[in-house]
Amino acid sequence: MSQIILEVDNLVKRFGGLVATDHCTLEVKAGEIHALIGPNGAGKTTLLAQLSGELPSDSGRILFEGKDITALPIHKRVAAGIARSYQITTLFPKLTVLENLALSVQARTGHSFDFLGTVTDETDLLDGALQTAERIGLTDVLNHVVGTLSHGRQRQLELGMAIACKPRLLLLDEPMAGTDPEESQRMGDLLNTLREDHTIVLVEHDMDAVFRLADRISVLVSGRVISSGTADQIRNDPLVIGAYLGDEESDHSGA
Amino acid sequence: MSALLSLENVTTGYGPSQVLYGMSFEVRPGEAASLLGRNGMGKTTTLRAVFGQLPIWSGEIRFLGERINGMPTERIAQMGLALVPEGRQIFPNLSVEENLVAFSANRSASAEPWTLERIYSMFPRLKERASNMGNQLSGGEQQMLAIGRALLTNPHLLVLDEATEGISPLIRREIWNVLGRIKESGQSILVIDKYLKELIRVTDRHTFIEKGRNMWAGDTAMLTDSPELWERYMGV
Amino acid sequence: MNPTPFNASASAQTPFTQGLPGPWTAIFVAVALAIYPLVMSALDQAFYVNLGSRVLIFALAASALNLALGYGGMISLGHAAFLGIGGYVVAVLANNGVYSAWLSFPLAIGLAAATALLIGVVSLRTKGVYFIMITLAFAQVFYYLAISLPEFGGDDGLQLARRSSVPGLDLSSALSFYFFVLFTAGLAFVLLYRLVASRFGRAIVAIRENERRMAAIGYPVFRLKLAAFALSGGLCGLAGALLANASTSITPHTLTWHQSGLLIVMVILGGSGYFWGGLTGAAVYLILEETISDHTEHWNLVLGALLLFIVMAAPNGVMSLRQHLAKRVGGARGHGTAPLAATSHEGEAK
Amino acid sequence: MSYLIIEQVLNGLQYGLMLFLLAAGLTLVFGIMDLINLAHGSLYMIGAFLAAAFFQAIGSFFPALLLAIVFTALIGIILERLLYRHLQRMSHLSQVLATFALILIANETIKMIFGAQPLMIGMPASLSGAIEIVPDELYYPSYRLLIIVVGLMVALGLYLLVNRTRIGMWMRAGASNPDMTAVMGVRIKPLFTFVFALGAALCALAGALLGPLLAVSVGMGESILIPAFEVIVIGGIGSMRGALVGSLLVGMIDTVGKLILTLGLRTLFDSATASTLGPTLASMSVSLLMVAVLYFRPTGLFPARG
Repeated sequence: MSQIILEVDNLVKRFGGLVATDHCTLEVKAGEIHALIGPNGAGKTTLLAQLSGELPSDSGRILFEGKDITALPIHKRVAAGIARSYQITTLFPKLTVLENLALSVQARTGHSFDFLGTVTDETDLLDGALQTAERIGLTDVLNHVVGTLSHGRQRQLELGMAIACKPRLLLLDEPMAGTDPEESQRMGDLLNTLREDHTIVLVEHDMDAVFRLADRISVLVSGRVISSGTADQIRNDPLVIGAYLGDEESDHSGA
Repeated sequence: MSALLSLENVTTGYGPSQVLYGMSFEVRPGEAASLLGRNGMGKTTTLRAVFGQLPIWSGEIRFLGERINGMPTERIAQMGLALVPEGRQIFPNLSVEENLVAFSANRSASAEPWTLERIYSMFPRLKERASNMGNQLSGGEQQMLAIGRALLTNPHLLVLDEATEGISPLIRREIWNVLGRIKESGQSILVIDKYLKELIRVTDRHTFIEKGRNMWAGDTAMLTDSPELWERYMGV
Repeated sequence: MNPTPFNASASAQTPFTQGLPGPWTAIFVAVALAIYPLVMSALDQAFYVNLGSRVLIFALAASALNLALGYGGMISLGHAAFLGIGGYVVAVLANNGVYSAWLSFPLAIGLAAATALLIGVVSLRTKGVYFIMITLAFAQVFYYLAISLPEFGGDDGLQLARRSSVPGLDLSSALSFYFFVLFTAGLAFVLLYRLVASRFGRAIVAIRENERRMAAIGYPVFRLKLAAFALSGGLCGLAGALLANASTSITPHTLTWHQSGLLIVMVILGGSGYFWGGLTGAAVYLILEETISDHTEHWNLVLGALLLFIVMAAPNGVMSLRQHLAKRVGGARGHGTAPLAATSHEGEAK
Repeated sequence: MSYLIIEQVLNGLQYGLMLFLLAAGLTLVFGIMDLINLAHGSLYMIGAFLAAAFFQAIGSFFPALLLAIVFTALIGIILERLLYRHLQRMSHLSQVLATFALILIANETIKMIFGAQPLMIGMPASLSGAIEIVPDELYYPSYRLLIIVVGLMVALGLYLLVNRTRIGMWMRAGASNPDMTAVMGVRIKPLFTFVFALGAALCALAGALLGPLLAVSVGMGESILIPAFEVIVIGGIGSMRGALVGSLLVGMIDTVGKLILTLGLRTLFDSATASTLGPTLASMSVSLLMVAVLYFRPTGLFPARG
């Protein structure tokens, strides 16, 4: 039916003796929200870093829209249409919201080696930044310095930084991390509105959010995908229950 | 007997911005207390104030009956207050065993102190990895190590800040079970967490905080009887 | 709210907008620098004209370093190498009978920039303390080269029989040399202004603020830093070429890490990451040195004490010295220890 | 010829171990307090001058050495209390500037007190002879052997201190996370003071031991500072093992390299040129070694921080 946008084929990453990603194989379909769950230390963050290009892979391949991107540096992957967000908010705290977003837009439109043009009169950056601000609901704080915003709002901007790159594939590392239930709900709604334009790979610990949002889920254990499928399939997969969820259904409570 | 730790009308904040607007609560000997509230309401700031990492603007903090406002962090710790911090903060360049023994002491002069053997028997995983460096552990193992490290100082009061944040459900349950056992051994505990359902299985008394103030306090029975409180202070 | 994010008049001063001069300031500075030597000449004070030339030369060198250190956050303890390379190019050419500035200056800039490019390729792979140390080590290599090769005159360095020749201009007089320096440095300042106000400049500052995020949103971080480092080295090479002309000599002392340290001192004195930082710092440093050396032979003691005071008086590190002073002078509120005191920026707007 | 090389290897060992005394303190202060101390060489200079002054006053080497160590450690403690404690939380740039300022102040002060002329320290008479290593072929000065023995003992002691004692664990814990170390109940400030005093004492030991071999002069700190920095960068900042390996590597390259380069260059140049070129090229190759190490391992040979 829908086409495969990202294909991970036998990917490996070793840290010394530790195999963090162990011949991992994964397919993500265009247009879906694909959640990546697994116990701590299963290698989710490592896999995400390999997909975004921050960590080189030892062997295996990553295909994006049919092209082999395994060896591409980060900035070329962003140009190809992949952007990521971080679990720990990674912004420019001294800059304003608009300046933060404009940086993302500038990366996409190029010209960063344009040494001599001044930026004061460039409306393309501004338009792109404003557009993104509107999508993530930060229009009321455009000129606020980011460091003064609440944690929840910084999480929104964290997402916005990736969206402003206009990627076709978004890699989100625990967008709900450290948010309270209300903020978490708002973030979930926001992710829902993004599915029209982006394919999303979502790493998340908040099981409620995962089961609510994800079209398909892959379970990662010890650097390998042990199961992929819809929320119902995953819930009932004995392999997954043993390795991760536990046998008590009530567990995905809390947040 | 009087309270182990008590806060009375504590106000503090960071630079010019105030976070706590009069926090009061107490932990009694032998009990497991909890501090509940949404993000940004001042839970971690309260802990920082207790551990002497923030200057207190007004109010009073007492530990073992002694006023500890303005005391340096290490003296408060030496009196027998131990922390399992948010983010675990394992020393990456010490081995697992060194992380445990480097700070071991009997600060509460316990007749039946926590020893390396007891910690290892509670967390066999740590024994297997005794010679690994702290940064070679998984998140769950680091959490166990952080708990063991704090217990080995034999504190009067063990404080756990978001001890199950970012831990997979299975390990989370294991940690709650261990906390239950620690409490049964007579150790006083103060827990900060947002996983309410699991938390109330272990703890006896609860304080909700909102906007830097304590808003409600009561025991577990009172809390389970009033679900509207959950809605109001936790948004669940 | 009307968003005007990239103007200095926007609600908050952010690292993108701080320290960028308005047109009137620039014109005022240019006019003042042009009038200064005329006044001094009229008063028959050639010494002060020469001092002015030296200030401008070191202003250029410090501003070049400011691009890498202040804007780019690359703490280089090896910029003396580029200064020295520029100077030695001019001196070696002169000793071989080549005096044409048209030849020696571009070569000085080019060689310094190329060296900076090479050093950058290696050292920008490292971070923090390691970067500081590796730039220092590279500079030492050039220092050892200069003192050991007979072609470079060893410990004594090289003498120039006369200054470089520029068609239609006689650089031998203090006044004409001053204007030559002013013109050259002025061009460099215009270039630097365009650099820091461009998309490139914003990218460099943003990399300083958060390198990881810049990579994640698609910037070729390494190449951008390398470009800034090479440009910085090239401009420092130009300063070196001028410096060799100013004193008609070059010694290995120009290549010492002491000299690299002094360049950093100038940047910090003037304001790291501020456009006029290099100029202010060089002026303050050289004028202080001249005045104090007149009274005591222990100038270094005074300088050391002054530096210590400055570092200690700026509680959030020297980067904030400017804001700190601005607040003190503005009579604004006493300093809190707020790590995120970003809300109190109104007081700084003009 | 081969004895000449053995002698130079011993000299390299001796120079390397003296570098280690400096590098050990530097790497501890660097690694544990996260502090760049450009003025570390100044403590070495101060130690040497104090040893010379005490030697002139009492005329006996070992008591002078001991006094110099004690007083330099005291100066270290005072500096740590007054200055470094505050610098520690500041940026690397501030640290570079402040310790650069300290160098200027120290040099100028020493010049004011002792004048610009180099001082001499007499060698203890009992050690002024040479020891026969290979009968009739190879003699080596006993004083230099003493330096080698002391260096090796200090290296062993430091290794045990850092890796086998509780204080060592605290030092490493404090290096990675001082706040958490305090929360665990460790008095972190006295610990840092101790580390700093230890570093200063090692500086003084090196300065005083080298006094009889070198001229004690202003600026001697800076000339040894750069190789000491190169050592800890090559070895990996904060790593005691790295400091030892780096020191020996740098000591050997500098000393043996000098000999080989000078001999090699004689085949190309006249001997005067070769003897000036050889030593500088050897110094240069140390810098280049550091560059090469950092190119392949950007955090040094034995990175300490996980």
